[in-house]
Amino acid sequence: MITVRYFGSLKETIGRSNEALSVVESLTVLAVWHCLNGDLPLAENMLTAVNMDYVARSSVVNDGDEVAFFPPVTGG
Amino acid sequence: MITVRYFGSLKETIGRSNEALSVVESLTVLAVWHCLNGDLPLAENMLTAVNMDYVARSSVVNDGDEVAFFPPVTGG
Amino acid sequence: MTIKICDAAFEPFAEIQTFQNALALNGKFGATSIFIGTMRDFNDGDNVQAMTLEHYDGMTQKQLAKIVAAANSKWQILDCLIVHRVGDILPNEPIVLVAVWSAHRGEAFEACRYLMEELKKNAPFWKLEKLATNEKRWVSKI
Amino acid sequence: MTIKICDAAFEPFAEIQTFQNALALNGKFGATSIFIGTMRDFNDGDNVQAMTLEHYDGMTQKQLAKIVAAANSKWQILDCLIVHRVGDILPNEPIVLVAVWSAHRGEAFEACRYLMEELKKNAPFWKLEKLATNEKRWVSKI
Repeated sequence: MITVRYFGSLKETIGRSNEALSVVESLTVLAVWHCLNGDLPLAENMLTAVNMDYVARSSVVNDGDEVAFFPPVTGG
Repeated sequence: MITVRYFGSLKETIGRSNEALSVVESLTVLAVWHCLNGDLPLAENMLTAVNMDYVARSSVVNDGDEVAFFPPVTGG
Repeated sequence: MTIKICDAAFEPFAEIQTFQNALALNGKFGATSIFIGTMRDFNDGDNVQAMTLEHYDGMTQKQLAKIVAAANSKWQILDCLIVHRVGDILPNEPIVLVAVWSAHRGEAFEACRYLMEELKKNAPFWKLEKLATNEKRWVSKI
Repeated sequence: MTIKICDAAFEPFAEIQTFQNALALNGKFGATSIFIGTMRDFNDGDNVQAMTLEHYDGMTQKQLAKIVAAANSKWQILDCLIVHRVGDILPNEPIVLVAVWSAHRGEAFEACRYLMEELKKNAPFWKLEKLATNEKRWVSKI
Protein backbone atom coordinates (compact mmCIF):
# COMPACT_ATOMS: atom_id res chain seq x y z
CA MET A 1 0.00 0.00 0.00
CA ILE A 2 1.28 3.46 -0.93
CA THR A 3 -0.10 6.52 0.80
CA VAL A 4 -0.51 9.53 -1.46
CA ARG A 5 -0.96 13.11 -0.24
CA TYR A 6 -1.70 16.42 -1.91
CA PHE A 7 -1.21 19.90 -0.45
CA GLY A 8 -1.90 23.56 -1.06
CA SER A 9 -3.56 24.69 -4.28
CA LEU A 10 -2.96 21.27 -5.84
CA LYS A 11 -5.16 19.66 -3.20
CA GLU A 12 -7.95 22.07 -4.18
CA THR A 13 -7.41 21.58 -7.89
CA ILE A 14 -7.77 17.81 -7.75
CA GLY A 15 -10.28 17.85 -4.89
CA ARG A 16 -8.56 15.25 -2.70
CA SER A 17 -5.93 15.42 0.04
CA ASN A 18 -5.20 11.74 0.81
CA GLU A 19 -5.54 8.45 -0.90
CA ALA A 20 -4.05 4.97 -0.98
CA LEU A 21 -2.76 2.94 -3.87
CA SER A 22 -2.24 -0.82 -3.88
CA VAL A 23 0.51 -1.85 -6.22
CA VAL A 24 2.08 -5.14 -7.14
CA GLU A 25 5.28 -3.74 -8.62
CA SER A 26 7.49 -0.68 -8.07
CA LEU A 27 6.38 2.50 -9.79
CA THR A 28 8.02 5.87 -10.31
CA VAL A 29 6.60 8.94 -8.54
CA LEU A 30 5.22 10.17 -11.85
CA ALA A 31 3.59 6.77 -12.50
CA VAL A 32 1.89 7.00 -9.10
CA TRP A 33 0.49 10.38 -10.15
CA HIS A 34 -0.89 9.03 -13.41
CA CYS A 35 -2.31 5.90 -11.77
CA LEU A 36 -4.44 8.15 -9.60
CA ASN A 37 -5.00 11.16 -11.87
CA GLY A 38 -5.17 9.61 -15.33
CA ASP A 39 -4.01 11.92 -18.11
CA LEU A 40 -4.05 15.06 -15.97
CA PRO A 41 -0.56 16.48 -16.38
CA LEU A 42 1.51 17.12 -13.25
CA ALA A 43 2.47 20.78 -13.81
CA GLU A 44 6.19 21.32 -14.22
CA ASN A 45 6.57 23.45 -11.11
CA MET A 46 4.91 20.88 -8.80
CA LEU A 47 7.19 19.31 -6.20
CA THR A 48 7.36 15.65 -5.22
CA ALA A 49 8.41 13.96 -2.00
CA VAL A 50 8.74 10.35 -0.84
CA ASN A 51 8.77 9.68 2.89
CA MET A 52 9.04 13.44 3.53
CA ASP A 53 12.17 14.00 1.44
CA TYR A 54 12.21 15.80 -1.88
CA VAL A 55 12.77 13.40 -4.77
CA ALA A 56 12.76 13.50 -8.57
CA ARG A 57 9.66 12.32 -10.42
CA SER A 58 11.66 9.43 -11.81
CA SER A 59 12.37 8.18 -8.30
CA VAL A 60 11.05 4.70 -7.51
CA VAL A 61 8.30 4.26 -4.94
CA ASN A 62 8.09 1.10 -2.83
CA ASP A 63 5.28 -0.53 -0.96
CA GLY A 64 4.71 1.29 2.35
CA ASP A 65 6.05 4.61 1.10
CA GLU A 66 4.28 7.94 1.51
CA VAL A 67 4.27 9.98 -1.70
CA ALA A 68 3.36 13.68 -1.74
CA PHE A 69 2.59 16.15 -4.51
CA PHE A 70 2.48 19.89 -3.87
CA PRO A 71 3.08 23.35 -5.33
CA PRO A 72 6.17 25.49 -4.57
CA VAL A 73 6.32 26.21 -0.85
CA THR A 74 5.53 29.69 0.49
CA GLY A 75 6.33 29.65 4.21
CA GLY A 76 8.38 32.03 6.30
CA MET B 1 40.82 78.43 21.52
CA ILE B 2 40.91 74.85 20.30
CA THR B 3 39.70 72.01 22.52
CA VAL B 4 41.76 68.84 22.26
CA ARG B 5 40.61 65.43 23.47
CA TYR B 6 42.24 62.01 23.79
CA PHE B 7 40.49 58.67 24.22
CA GLY B 8 41.11 55.02 24.96
CA SER B 9 44.65 53.69 25.28
CA LEU B 10 46.05 56.92 23.81
CA LYS B 11 44.63 58.89 26.73
CA GLU B 12 46.49 56.56 29.09
CA THR B 13 49.69 56.67 27.06
CA ILE B 14 49.93 60.45 27.12
CA GLY B 15 48.32 60.82 30.55
CA ARG B 16 45.81 63.51 29.62
CA SER B 17 42.23 63.45 28.34
CA ASN B 18 41.44 67.11 27.66
CA GLU B 19 43.35 70.26 26.99
CA ALA B 20 43.01 73.62 25.28
CA LEU B 21 45.25 75.32 22.77
CA SER B 22 45.26 79.01 21.94
CA VAL B 23 46.33 79.66 18.40
CA VAL B 24 46.75 82.76 16.31
CA GLU B 25 46.75 81.04 12.93
CA SER B 26 45.15 77.95 11.39
CA LEU B 27 46.97 74.68 12.00
CA THR B 28 46.58 71.20 10.62
CA VAL B 29 45.38 68.40 12.89
CA LEU B 30 48.90 66.96 12.93
CA ALA B 31 50.34 70.37 13.87
CA VAL B 32 47.92 70.54 16.79
CA TRP B 33 49.22 67.16 17.96
CA HIS B 34 52.85 68.30 17.80
CA CYS B 35 52.11 71.65 19.47
CA LEU B 36 50.87 69.71 22.50
CA ASN B 37 52.98 66.55 22.35
CA GLY B 38 56.30 67.77 21.01
CA ASP B 39 58.21 65.19 19.01
CA LEU B 40 56.09 62.26 20.19
CA PRO B 41 54.97 60.62 16.96
CA LEU B 42 51.24 60.13 16.39
CA ALA B 43 51.12 56.39 15.62
CA GLU B 44 49.97 55.60 12.11
CA ASN B 45 46.84 53.75 13.19
CA MET B 46 45.57 56.59 15.42
CA LEU B 47 42.37 58.25 14.21
CA THR B 48 41.63 61.97 14.11
CA ALA B 49 38.37 63.89 14.29
CA VAL B 50 37.40 67.56 14.12
CA ASN B 51 34.04 68.54 15.53
CA MET B 52 33.11 64.87 15.88
CA ASP B 53 33.71 63.96 12.23
CA TYR B 54 36.61 61.85 11.03
CA VAL B 55 39.17 63.96 9.15
CA ALA B 56 42.63 63.49 7.66
CA ARG B 57 45.64 64.68 9.64
CA SER B 58 46.29 67.31 7.01
CA SER B 59 42.87 68.84 7.64
CA VAL B 60 42.90 72.45 8.85
CA VAL B 61 41.66 73.28 12.35
CA ASN B 62 40.03 76.61 13.09
CA ASP B 63 39.55 78.58 16.26
CA GLY B 64 36.67 77.13 18.28
CA ASP B 65 37.07 73.60 16.85
CA GLU B 66 37.21 70.43 18.92
CA VAL B 67 40.00 68.10 17.84
CA ALA B 68 40.19 64.48 18.98
CA PHE B 69 42.90 61.81 18.80
CA PHE B 70 42.11 58.17 19.50
CA PRO B 71 43.00 54.55 18.67
CA PRO B 72 40.92 52.32 16.37
CA VAL B 73 37.44 51.93 17.78
CA THR B 74 36.31 48.65 19.34
CA GLY B 75 32.60 49.01 20.08
CA GLY B 76 29.70 46.73 19.26
CA MET C 1 18.57 23.30 18.69
CA THR C 2 14.80 23.60 18.93
CA ILE C 3 12.16 23.57 16.20
CA LYS C 4 8.58 24.43 17.14
CA ILE C 5 5.47 24.41 14.98
CA CYS C 6 2.65 26.23 16.71
CA ASP C 7 -0.99 26.66 15.81
CA ALA C 8 -1.73 29.66 18.03
CA ALA C 9 -0.26 33.17 18.14
CA PHE C 10 3.19 33.34 19.78
CA GLU C 11 5.18 36.17 21.35
CA PRO C 12 8.57 36.13 19.64
CA PHE C 13 10.47 38.14 22.26
CA ALA C 14 9.09 36.09 25.13
CA GLU C 15 9.98 32.89 23.23
CA ILE C 16 13.57 34.04 22.69
CA GLN C 17 13.97 35.25 26.27
CA THR C 18 12.67 31.99 27.74
CA PHE C 19 14.82 29.91 25.41
CA GLN C 20 17.93 31.98 26.12
CA ASN C 21 17.38 31.83 29.89
CA ALA C 22 17.33 28.04 29.66
CA LEU C 23 20.62 27.86 27.73
CA ALA C 24 23.64 26.98 29.84
CA LEU C 25 25.64 29.50 27.86
CA ASN C 26 26.09 32.49 30.17
CA GLY C 27 29.20 34.40 29.11
CA LYS C 28 29.77 32.03 26.16
CA PHE C 29 27.78 33.71 23.39
CA GLY C 30 28.82 37.08 22.01
CA ALA C 31 26.33 37.28 19.17
CA THR C 32 22.62 36.66 18.68
CA SER C 33 21.05 37.15 15.27
CA ILE C 34 17.28 37.06 15.04
CA PHE C 35 14.76 37.24 12.24
CA ILE C 36 11.02 37.61 12.70
CA GLY C 37 8.56 37.39 9.82
CA THR C 38 5.23 39.08 10.52
CA MET C 39 1.97 39.01 8.58
CA ARG C 40 1.31 42.19 6.63
CA ASP C 41 -2.15 43.52 5.77
CA PHE C 42 -1.09 44.15 2.17
CA ASN C 43 0.39 41.81 -0.43
CA ASP C 44 0.85 41.89 -4.20
CA GLY C 45 -1.17 45.09 -4.49
CA ASP C 46 -4.14 43.90 -2.41
CA ASN C 47 -5.39 44.37 1.13
CA VAL C 48 -5.35 41.13 3.07
CA GLN C 49 -7.61 40.49 6.07
CA ALA C 50 -6.41 37.02 7.13
CA MET C 51 -4.28 34.07 6.12
CA THR C 52 -4.29 30.30 6.60
CA LEU C 53 -0.93 28.58 6.79
CA GLU C 54 -1.13 24.96 5.70
CA HIS C 55 1.82 22.63 6.19
CA TYR C 56 2.86 19.02 5.69
CA ASP C 57 3.13 17.91 9.29
CA GLY C 58 6.15 15.68 9.75
CA MET C 59 7.89 16.75 6.56
CA THR C 60 8.09 20.28 7.93
CA GLN C 61 9.97 19.09 11.02
CA LYS C 62 12.14 16.74 8.97
CA GLN C 63 13.15 19.44 6.49
CA LEU C 64 13.79 22.03 9.20
CA ALA C 65 15.98 19.55 11.08
CA LYS C 66 18.01 18.99 7.90
CA ILE C 67 18.41 22.75 7.42
CA VAL C 68 19.58 23.17 11.01
CA ALA C 69 22.05 20.29 10.61
CA ALA C 70 23.41 21.89 7.43
CA ALA C 71 23.83 25.26 9.20
CA ASN C 72 25.64 23.49 12.04
CA SER C 73 28.10 21.97 9.63
CA LYS C 74 28.77 25.34 8.00
CA TRP C 75 29.09 27.58 11.06
CA GLN C 76 30.06 27.33 14.72
CA ILE C 77 26.61 27.74 16.21
CA LEU C 78 26.08 27.47 19.96
CA ASP C 79 22.31 27.10 19.69
CA CYS C 80 19.34 28.02 17.56
CA LEU C 81 15.59 28.31 17.81
CA ILE C 82 13.05 28.14 15.00
CA VAL C 83 9.35 28.77 15.61
CA HIS C 84 6.83 28.67 12.76
CA ARG C 85 3.14 29.39 12.97
CA VAL C 86 0.49 27.33 11.19
CA GLY C 87 -3.29 27.66 10.94
CA ASP C 88 -5.29 30.88 10.86
CA ILE C 89 -3.30 34.10 11.17
CA LEU C 90 -4.21 37.76 11.35
CA PRO C 91 -2.20 40.78 10.18
CA ASN C 92 0.53 41.88 12.59
CA GLU C 93 0.88 38.37 14.02
CA PRO C 94 4.31 36.72 13.81
CA ILE C 95 4.67 33.92 11.27
CA VAL C 96 8.24 32.79 11.78
CA LEU C 97 11.10 33.31 14.21
CA VAL C 98 14.70 32.25 13.66
CA ALA C 99 17.32 32.97 16.33
CA VAL C 100 20.97 31.93 16.35
CA TRP C 101 23.50 32.17 19.20
CA SER C 102 27.23 32.06 18.49
CA ALA C 103 30.55 33.39 19.76
CA HIS C 104 31.06 35.91 16.96
CA ARG C 105 28.77 38.03 14.85
CA GLY C 106 29.69 36.76 11.38
CA GLU C 107 28.53 33.24 12.21
CA ALA C 108 25.29 34.41 13.81
CA PHE C 109 24.34 36.74 10.94
CA GLU C 110 25.19 34.25 8.22
CA ALA C 111 23.58 31.23 9.86
CA CYS C 112 20.38 33.17 10.62
CA ARG C 113 20.09 34.36 7.03
CA TYR C 114 20.86 30.88 5.73
CA LEU C 115 18.21 29.27 7.94
CA MET C 116 15.56 31.74 6.75
CA GLU C 117 16.43 31.37 3.06
CA GLU C 118 16.49 27.57 3.26
CA LEU C 119 13.25 27.52 5.26
CA LYS C 120 11.58 29.60 2.54
CA LYS C 121 12.95 27.29 -0.15
CA ASN C 122 12.36 23.88 1.42
CA ALA C 123 9.96 23.84 4.35
CA PRO C 124 6.51 22.64 3.16
CA PHE C 125 4.23 25.55 4.11
CA TRP C 126 1.59 27.14 1.89
CA LYS C 127 -0.13 30.46 2.46
CA LEU C 128 -3.78 30.94 1.58
CA GLU C 129 -4.70 34.63 1.80
CA LYS C 130 -8.16 35.99 2.44
CA LEU C 131 -8.32 39.37 0.73
CA ALA C 132 -10.31 42.36 1.96
CA THR C 133 -12.78 41.51 -0.83
CA ASN C 134 -13.27 38.05 0.84
CA GLU C 135 -11.66 36.40 -2.19
CA LYS C 136 -9.25 33.59 -1.25
CA ARG C 137 -5.90 33.35 -3.02
CA TRP C 138 -2.96 30.98 -2.69
CA VAL C 139 0.27 32.90 -2.40
CA SER C 140 2.57 31.92 -5.22
CA LYS C 141 6.33 31.82 -5.17
CA ILE C 142 7.90 35.13 -6.12
CA MET D 1 14.81 55.88 14.11
CA THR D 2 16.10 55.85 17.67
CA ILE D 3 19.66 55.78 19.00
CA LYS D 4 20.19 55.23 22.72
CA ILE D 5 23.43 55.23 24.69
CA CYS D 6 22.89 53.75 28.12
CA ASP D 7 25.15 53.46 31.13
CA ALA D 8 23.24 50.71 32.94
CA ALA D 9 22.33 47.16 31.97
CA PHE D 10 19.43 46.92 29.50
CA GLU D 11 17.03 44.15 28.57
CA PRO D 12 17.21 43.82 24.78
CA PHE D 13 13.93 41.95 24.27
CA ALA D 14 12.00 44.34 26.49
CA GLU D 15 13.58 47.29 24.62
CA ILE D 16 12.55 45.88 21.25
CA GLN D 17 9.05 44.98 22.40
CA THR D 18 8.42 48.43 23.90
CA PHE D 19 9.81 50.15 20.81
CA GLN D 20 7.76 47.98 18.45
CA ASN D 21 4.56 48.50 20.43
CA ALA D 22 5.00 52.26 20.03
CA LEU D 23 5.45 52.07 16.25
CA ALA D 24 2.34 52.96 14.27
CA LEU D 25 3.20 50.15 11.86
CA ASN D 26 0.72 47.36 12.65
CA GLY D 27 0.34 45.18 9.58
CA LYS D 28 2.93 47.22 7.67
CA PHE D 29 6.16 45.44 8.53
CA GLY D 30 6.78 41.90 7.33
CA ALA D 31 10.38 41.59 8.49
CA THR D 32 12.37 42.37 11.61
CA SER D 33 16.08 41.67 11.74
CA ILE D 34 17.84 41.96 15.08
CA PHE D 35 21.40 41.67 16.27
CA ILE D 36 22.47 41.58 19.91
CA GLY D 37 26.10 41.67 20.98
CA THR D 38 26.71 40.24 24.45
CA MET D 39 29.80 40.33 26.65
CA ARG D 40 31.66 37.03 26.78
CA ASP D 41 33.77 35.83 29.70
CA PHE D 42 36.59 34.82 27.36
CA ASN D 43 38.49 36.83 24.75
CA ASP D 44 41.73 36.39 22.83
CA GLY D 45 42.64 33.29 24.85
CA ASP D 46 42.01 34.83 28.29
CA ASN D 47 39.27 34.75 30.87
CA VAL D 48 37.66 38.14 31.32
CA GLN D 49 35.88 39.19 34.52
CA ALA D 50 34.63 42.67 33.55
CA MET D 51 34.86 45.38 30.94
CA THR D 52 34.65 49.16 30.80
CA LEU D 53 33.24 50.69 27.65
CA GLU D 54 34.51 54.22 27.07
CA HIS D 55 33.04 56.39 24.35
CA TYR D 56 33.27 59.86 22.87
CA ASP D 57 29.96 61.30 23.98
CA GLY D 58 28.48 63.40 21.21
CA MET D 59 30.60 61.93 18.44
CA THR D 60 29.05 58.53 19.12
CA GLN D 61 25.55 59.88 18.54
CA LYS D 62 26.68 61.91 15.50
CA GLN D 63 28.38 58.93 13.84
CA LEU D 64 25.49 56.58 14.58
CA ALA D 65 23.03 59.09 13.11
CA LYS D 66 25.16 59.23 9.92
CA ILE D 67 25.20 55.43 9.71
CA VAL D 68 21.42 55.26 10.13
CA ALA D 69 20.95 57.95 7.44
CA ALA D 70 23.21 55.98 5.08
CA ALA D 71 21.23 52.77 5.71
CA ASN D 72 18.01 54.68 5.03
CA SER D 73 19.31 55.84 1.70
CA LYS D 74 20.31 52.29 0.71
CA TRP D 75 17.24 50.33 1.85
CA GLN D 76 13.52 50.87 2.41
CA ILE D 77 13.55 50.78 6.19
CA LEU D 78 10.36 51.41 8.14
CA ASP D 79 12.15 52.01 11.44
CA CYS D 80 15.24 51.06 13.38
CA LEU D 81 16.51 51.01 16.94
CA ILE D 82 20.12 51.08 18.12
CA VAL D 83 21.01 50.72 21.80
CA HIS D 84 24.64 50.71 22.95
CA ARG D 85 25.89 50.22 26.47
CA VAL D 86 28.72 52.27 27.99
CA GLY D 87 30.48 52.14 31.38
CA ASP D 88 31.15 49.04 33.47
CA ILE D 89 29.86 45.77 32.06
CA LEU D 90 29.85 42.18 33.29
CA PRO D 91 29.92 38.96 31.25
CA ASN D 92 26.56 37.93 29.83
CA GLU D 93 25.31 41.53 29.76
CA PRO D 94 24.22 42.94 26.38
CA ILE D 95 26.56 45.48 24.79
CA VAL D 96 24.72 46.43 21.64
CA LEU D 97 21.31 45.98 20.05
CA VAL D 98 20.42 46.78 16.44
CA ALA D 99 16.88 46.15 15.19
CA VAL D 100 15.44 46.97 11.77
CA TRP D 101 11.80 46.82 10.63
CA SER D 102 10.95 46.66 6.92
CA ALA D 103 8.36 45.26 4.52
CA HIS D 104 10.57 42.47 3.16
CA ARG D 105 13.31 40.29 4.61
CA GLY D 106 16.16 41.21 2.27
CA GLU D 107 16.10 44.83 3.35
CA ALA D 108 15.86 44.01 7.04
CA PHE D 109 18.74 41.49 6.97
CA GLU D 110 21.02 43.67 4.90
CA ALA D 111 20.36 46.92 6.74
CA CYS D 112 20.84 45.25 10.15
CA ARG D 113 24.16 43.75 9.08
CA TYR D 114 25.27 47.05 7.55
CA LEU D 115 24.40 49.02 10.70
CA MET D 116 26.41 46.61 12.87
CA GLU D 117 29.45 46.58 10.58
CA GLU D 118 29.47 50.38 10.26
CA LEU D 119 28.97 50.79 14.00
CA LYS D 120 32.00 48.58 14.63
CA LYS D 121 34.02 50.54 12.09
CA ASN D 122 33.04 54.11 12.96
CA ALA D 123 31.34 54.56 16.31
CA PRO D 124 33.90 55.84 18.86
CA PHE D 125 33.77 53.18 21.58
CA TRP D 126 36.78 51.55 23.25
CA LYS D 127 36.75 48.40 25.36
CA LEU D 128 38.99 48.03 28.39
CA GLU D 129 38.95 44.45 29.65
CA LYS D 130 39.69 43.35 33.18
CA LEU D 131 41.10 39.84 32.96
CA ALA D 132 40.61 37.10 35.52
CA THR D 133 44.20 37.86 36.59
CA ASN D 134 43.09 41.45 37.38
CA GLU D 135 45.29 42.74 34.56
CA LYS D 136 43.64 45.47 32.48
CA ARG D 137 43.92 45.36 28.70
CA TRP D 138 42.55 47.56 25.94
CA VAL D 139 40.87 45.50 23.27
CA SER D 140 42.58 46.10 19.97
CA LYS D 141 41.02 45.97 16.56
CA ILE D 142 41.08 42.52 15.02
